[in-house]
Amino acid sequence: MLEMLLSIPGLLLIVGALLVPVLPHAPRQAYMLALIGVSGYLTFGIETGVHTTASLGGLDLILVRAEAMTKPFALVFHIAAALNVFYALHDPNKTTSAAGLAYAGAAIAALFAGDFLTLFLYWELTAITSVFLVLAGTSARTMNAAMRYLLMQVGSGVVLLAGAGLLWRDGTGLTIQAVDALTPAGLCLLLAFGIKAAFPLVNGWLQDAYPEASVTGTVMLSAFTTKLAIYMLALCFAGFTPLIYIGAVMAVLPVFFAAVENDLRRVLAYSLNNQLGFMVIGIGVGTQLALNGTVAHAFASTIYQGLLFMALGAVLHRTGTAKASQLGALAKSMPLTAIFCTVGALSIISFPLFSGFVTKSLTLGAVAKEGYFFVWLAMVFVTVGAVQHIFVKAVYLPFFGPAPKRVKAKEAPLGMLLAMGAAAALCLGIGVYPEPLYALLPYDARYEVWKAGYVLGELQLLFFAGLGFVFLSLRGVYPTAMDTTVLNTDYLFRRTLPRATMAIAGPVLRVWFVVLAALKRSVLQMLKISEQASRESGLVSGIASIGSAAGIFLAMFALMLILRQVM
Amino acid sequence: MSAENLIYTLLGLPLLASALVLVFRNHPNLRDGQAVLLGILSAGAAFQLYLLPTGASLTLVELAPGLTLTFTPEPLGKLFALVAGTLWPLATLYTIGYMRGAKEANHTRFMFFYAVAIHATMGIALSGNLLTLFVFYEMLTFSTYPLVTHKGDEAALKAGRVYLGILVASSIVFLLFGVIGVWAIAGTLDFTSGGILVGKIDPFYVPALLALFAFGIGKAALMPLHRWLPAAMVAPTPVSALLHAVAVVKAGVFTVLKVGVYIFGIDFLKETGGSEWLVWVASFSILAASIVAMTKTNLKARLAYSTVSQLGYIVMGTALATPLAASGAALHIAAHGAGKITLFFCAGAIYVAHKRTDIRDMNGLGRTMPITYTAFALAALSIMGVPPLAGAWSKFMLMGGALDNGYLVVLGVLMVSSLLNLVYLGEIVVRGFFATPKRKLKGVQEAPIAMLIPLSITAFLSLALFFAVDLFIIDFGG
Amino acid sequence: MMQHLPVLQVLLPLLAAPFAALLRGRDLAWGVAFITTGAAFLISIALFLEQRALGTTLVYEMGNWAAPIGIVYVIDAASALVLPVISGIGFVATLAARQLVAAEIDARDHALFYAAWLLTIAGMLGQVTTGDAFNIFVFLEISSLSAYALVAMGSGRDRRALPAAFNYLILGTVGATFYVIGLGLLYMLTGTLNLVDLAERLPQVEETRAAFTAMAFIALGLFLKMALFPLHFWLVPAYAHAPSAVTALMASTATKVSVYVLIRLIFGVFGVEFPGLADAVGLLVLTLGIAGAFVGTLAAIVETDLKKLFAQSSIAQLGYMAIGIGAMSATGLAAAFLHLFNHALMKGALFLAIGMIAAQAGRATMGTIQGAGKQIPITMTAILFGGLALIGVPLTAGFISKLYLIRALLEQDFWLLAGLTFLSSALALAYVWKIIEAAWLQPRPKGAPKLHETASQYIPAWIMVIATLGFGIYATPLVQAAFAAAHVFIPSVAGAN
Amino acid sequence: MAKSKNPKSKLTPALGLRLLAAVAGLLVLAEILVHRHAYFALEAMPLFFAGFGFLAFLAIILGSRLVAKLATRPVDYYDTPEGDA
Repeated sequence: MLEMLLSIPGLLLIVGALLVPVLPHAPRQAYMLALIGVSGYLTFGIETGVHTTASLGGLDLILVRAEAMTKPFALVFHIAAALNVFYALHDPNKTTSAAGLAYAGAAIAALFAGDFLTLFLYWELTAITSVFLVLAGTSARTMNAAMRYLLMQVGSGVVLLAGAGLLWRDGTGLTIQAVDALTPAGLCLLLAFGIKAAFPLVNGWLQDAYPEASVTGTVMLSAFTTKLAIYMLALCFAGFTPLIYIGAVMAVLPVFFAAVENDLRRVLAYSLNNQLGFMVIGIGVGTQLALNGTVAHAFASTIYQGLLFMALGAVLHRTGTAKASQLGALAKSMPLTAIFCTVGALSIISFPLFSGFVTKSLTLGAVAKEGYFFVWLAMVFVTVGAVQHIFVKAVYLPFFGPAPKRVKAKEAPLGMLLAMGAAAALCLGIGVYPEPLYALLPYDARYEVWKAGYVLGELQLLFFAGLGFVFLSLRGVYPTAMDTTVLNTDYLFRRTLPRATMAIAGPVLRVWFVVLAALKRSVLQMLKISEQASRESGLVSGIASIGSAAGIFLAMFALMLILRQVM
Repeated sequence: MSAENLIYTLLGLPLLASALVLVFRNHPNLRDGQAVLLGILSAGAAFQLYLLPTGASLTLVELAPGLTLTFTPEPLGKLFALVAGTLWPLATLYTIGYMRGAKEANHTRFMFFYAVAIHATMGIALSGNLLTLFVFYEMLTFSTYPLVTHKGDEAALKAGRVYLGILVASSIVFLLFGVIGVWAIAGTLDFTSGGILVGKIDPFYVPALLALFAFGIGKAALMPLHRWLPAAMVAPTPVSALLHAVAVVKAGVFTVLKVGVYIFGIDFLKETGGSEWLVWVASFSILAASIVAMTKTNLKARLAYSTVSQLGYIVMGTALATPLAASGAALHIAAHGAGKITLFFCAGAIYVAHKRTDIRDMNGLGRTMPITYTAFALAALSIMGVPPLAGAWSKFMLMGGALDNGYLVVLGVLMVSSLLNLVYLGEIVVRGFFATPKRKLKGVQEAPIAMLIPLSITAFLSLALFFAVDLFIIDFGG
Repeated sequence: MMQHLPVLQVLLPLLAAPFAALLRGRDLAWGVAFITTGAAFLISIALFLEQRALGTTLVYEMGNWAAPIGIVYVIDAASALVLPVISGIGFVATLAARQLVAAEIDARDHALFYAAWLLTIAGMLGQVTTGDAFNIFVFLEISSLSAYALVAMGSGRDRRALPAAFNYLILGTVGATFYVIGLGLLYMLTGTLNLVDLAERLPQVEETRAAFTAMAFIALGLFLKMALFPLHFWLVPAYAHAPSAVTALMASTATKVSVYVLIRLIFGVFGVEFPGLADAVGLLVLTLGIAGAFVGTLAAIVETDLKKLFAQSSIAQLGYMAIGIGAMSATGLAAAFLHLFNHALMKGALFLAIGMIAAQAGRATMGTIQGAGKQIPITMTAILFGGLALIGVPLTAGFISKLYLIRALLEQDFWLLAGLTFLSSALALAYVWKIIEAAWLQPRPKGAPKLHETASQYIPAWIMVIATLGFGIYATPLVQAAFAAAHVFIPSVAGAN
Repeated sequence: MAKSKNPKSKLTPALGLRLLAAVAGLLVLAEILVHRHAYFALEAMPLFFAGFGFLAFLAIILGSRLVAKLATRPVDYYDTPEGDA
């Protein structure tokens, strides 16, 4: 039992999470950190290959199998899990802690799943554990948002299961490996991963649910689910060209939505979406360099995206709001947070010497190398978008911009600062010295980012984008954010689906009731007829006269003769 | 014990229990205690029988040449006997807690018919031919009627009418005709591996004959013959739990499955395509019942419609006519049994502890009743088919069966159904744990321990069944 | 002694009748009837067992005159099966009659009542045993005439008994006349009235129109006597207004004897191969049978008077026997025999139980029994079981007959007909349910008279109930006997049981 | 998007503005010294990144107005009676 617990990465965290709710606060945090430490230690030692198998229900399952790509993901998941513990030091919520730990465990275990059924198990487990994080939110809409979130997540799992079933029927087996996307099985798997990776049209849940979660919950959410989906896409669909365009769309579209959004955590959710788009593009390109780019980007973005969520979470925690329209000049009261947040923003806009720069450039380079001009252009465009909605809107204005009204805030709690500090250090560290990260990458393909021309281009892009902002704000046309509901693809099942269901169910029910009524009427009618007929004066049971009896006799006699002749 | 003796034991223990209930009617503790004790014995006997090799047979009487009352435990029947036998003592224990907690009257009568109903269920499970099955099927209907109308008020009697009316009418009008028809065609009614109709009936008539069974077995609650099931929810919760989540409805789908496997034969159904129409009817039943369930705010009504939907799975397993789907359907009898009884146990616990029946009034109750709600959540996940809970396996196997036959649409139906389950069951859990209650609830207020123990055990069974699945997969060949 | 049993079977009640008429004390008359019917029942059992043991036809030659000159009494597998039904019902009905008659009939008429009672039974037994076609007519008239009188005796309580009896008399006579006309034609053609002789000589003239006409007349006459739809209209009023004891006796036996005679003449004399038989009679009987089954059942569903309700149900049940006959096969005949037997049991149980209620309350309607389930549970349970048997629920006798009836139809690939037959029988659920609901699910209305039951009141009904259940649970010997009876008329095919 | 009357330079303090402009100017000048390796012809154009960054920013704001017009609804849009999923 214990051996099994230790041999399956992540299981330790999942099972260990069961103890979390019963521990008092301080030991609990230590206990969680210890678990993560042990798990990380055990996991990091796992070499590529199949390690643990099992047989259940007549199926051969591969419980543990590592790929070249597994290690970086496993590492960053552990890092994120540990950072989350620090970040939540102030938060005594047992449910969030336990769910977060199990969620991380499930995501880690899923990385090592060797077959689709095992994956399905953890896939659903991430869905169910993570919904607790959404539910930890306090707004009035939290519950409904959580249900919608869960529906999409479990829905993704169900589609995954269908894909697995189709693979099994085709005789290809359940092992996770490259899949032909243009088969029913492939399409199902693509959709399943696509939902969790927030592909266009199925991205609504992300912007819908993440900002509804609690301060700590959102941070935990941002790390695992989407990266797990990216990992699976990379394993199964590397080089599937349409992904490039899917990725481009999912990178570009959120830029505009983020520009209108007032809730800064939602802005971050959009930005998460376009970061994922970059990774999907990399998978679609599918060269070794592109895949390296995807993995590296996933690694770095998990950290800087987490950092941004942490920083704005800290703002929310201290000020009670994360609305752009209500924030400003926070750098005075929360200087450390402001610094860390700026590091995160510089990372995400891929400012040289920050992590985003050294990772995103790999993908960008791969795309350029393969000659996808418009995709490349889109990626550059999205970088400008990030300047707009992250650097300017989510970091510069709240922390350094004018205060719309007097905002009084204290610096973030120590745990948060520790977590943010560590994350910021990692961002900077990777940006300055990316070699260890590069060494972790699955392939040997390299891309030289430190070329003066390249750095110059990047700097020009960023600074002139900044000038764009200056230009607009001087002209007074830089838009002020306002509270609105921005329609997203969740409209499909918040509005379209119920309407469609009613449109179908209504007529069906009406027809059914008409049929029922008709049946009832005809039965009553029949009973009425038989009642009339069987009265004493009725047709069939009355005391017939002798004459009518004779008539019947004759008729029957004739009938017999006729039958004799005819038949 | 030999298999024959085990059959006698399994059939006899509930009868003995019912007799002792009458004997000890003035000693409540003795009366209830003996039922639990005999229930535990029956669980043991059922398990022992389950492990014995198949082949024993016990004939009571020969009605007419070739027409007997016979008990022949085969794997499927043994599984059902095991499900009923295991859940009986738990349900009895729960009943004691409920009846005392909710202060229901006529406890003795209730316990008496409860045990008789179990006897009938055992008879159905172990029956060796259709006639025996039919006899116990009817017996089950009549013995549960007093339980459904236990409250004796206007509403209960009205529901009782619907209950008895649909179940009796469907069985007399369709099922009995099917039974006689099969006998007239095949000359026997014995459950035989591979079916008894092969080569004896014009394939043209197979769909119609199957329809006689599918709609004749009203207990399977295939839409539109499902109305009795929600109606029966007026009964006290232990009745809903054991009988309408497990024994009665499972007897229905068990019969459908058994008829499909041992009367028609899987291969024969597949060859003739006689069950194709049933695939669509079952699909409709699965989805429509789920949608109706979403509109119900009474907890038991919602669970009832959920049962209707889940029964569709088992009928679907029969209709798909592949060994894998049939195995999945058989497994679902056990998996859904454990899950649904837990849900009903929880519904009863909520009622006893807080007198609430409307889901909208259950905000925040989960924090007050953590054990109950955790059990509920586990069971709900099992019903949804989420691993590592029992429901996942049966759903996998049904999906596999659908794929075997190329019914991609069925795959879709099963998927959508999972999501619908999530919506209407998930809401209850989420409300329980996370919504703010209208009135402040103070501290932990769980139901009596006699109710908590059974519901914890059944919830645990849902989990354990996932890992012990290999023991419960019945191989239907092919 | 043993070899005289066939004739004793008939003679005993026949001779006891005038004896009973002469006795003045009402208990004495009943005693004679009781002992006589008891003896007749024992004789019929003995005959049945002997016939089954020997497997051959027992022939009793009156005065040792051999057929065709003399009159013979014939006990074959068919008559051996029907005799115990009549004598058995007669016996149990007599047992019940003591109370019923005391309640419903003026004490001065009791002796005459029992005389007519015994004559009816004797007449019916005679029709079954005799081997002579004209003799059948004689016994038919004996039983019918006494039956008219018995029905009319209901007038003391219910004036409508008189027109019912009159109607019954006229129509019954018309039926008998048809029968005797057919017989005359046959005698003209063949010069004999002995059944065996007739069967031997008919093939020579079977192509003639006269032979067919003879058959048509005989069949029509017997259709009326067996109350086949649409010639059933005499039955409901006659049964409904007759004294309860009479209803119980007649409903279980009178029409059954006619079914038996029909089978004996059509299949035993003309034979299945008779030209036009399958078309003219078979098809007609099938159609009318199924029509009757529906009409009777539907009428029963809407009926509120229990006697009428079950009289209507009888029309449906006779429809099933007709369907068995119409199937023109050994299984069909066996099903008809089975149902003849079983229906007698269940209707006996029902009418005896209802009679007890009617005797107390004056009438037995849905209103009378409303909420009665708690007051007279044993009697109502008897009605419940009788009803279940009518529906054909397994473990009751009705199931067995339904089983073979459907099988007979499916053997001939009459799927639709089988479905309709089954549907109509399942519809019986509606009227049985109506009774269950009234008796058990509704409260006793305020001010309704209190009903009571004693062992002597419900024992006769329960004897029949137990028989119904017994022959439902262990029917193998009965099924074998029924097939033996059927094979008298349609020889066994290899492989059929 | 209501235009506020007096935000003009409020969003960007004067010092920061000057700094930004200075760095931007330096970056333009650096273009003369540094050779930029390009994969695409357009990319090779002088000051491509500078121009693209500036214009893209304007385009995003422009595009966001379109989004604001088409896809925004009142805050309580989903809470109106038609109900949630």
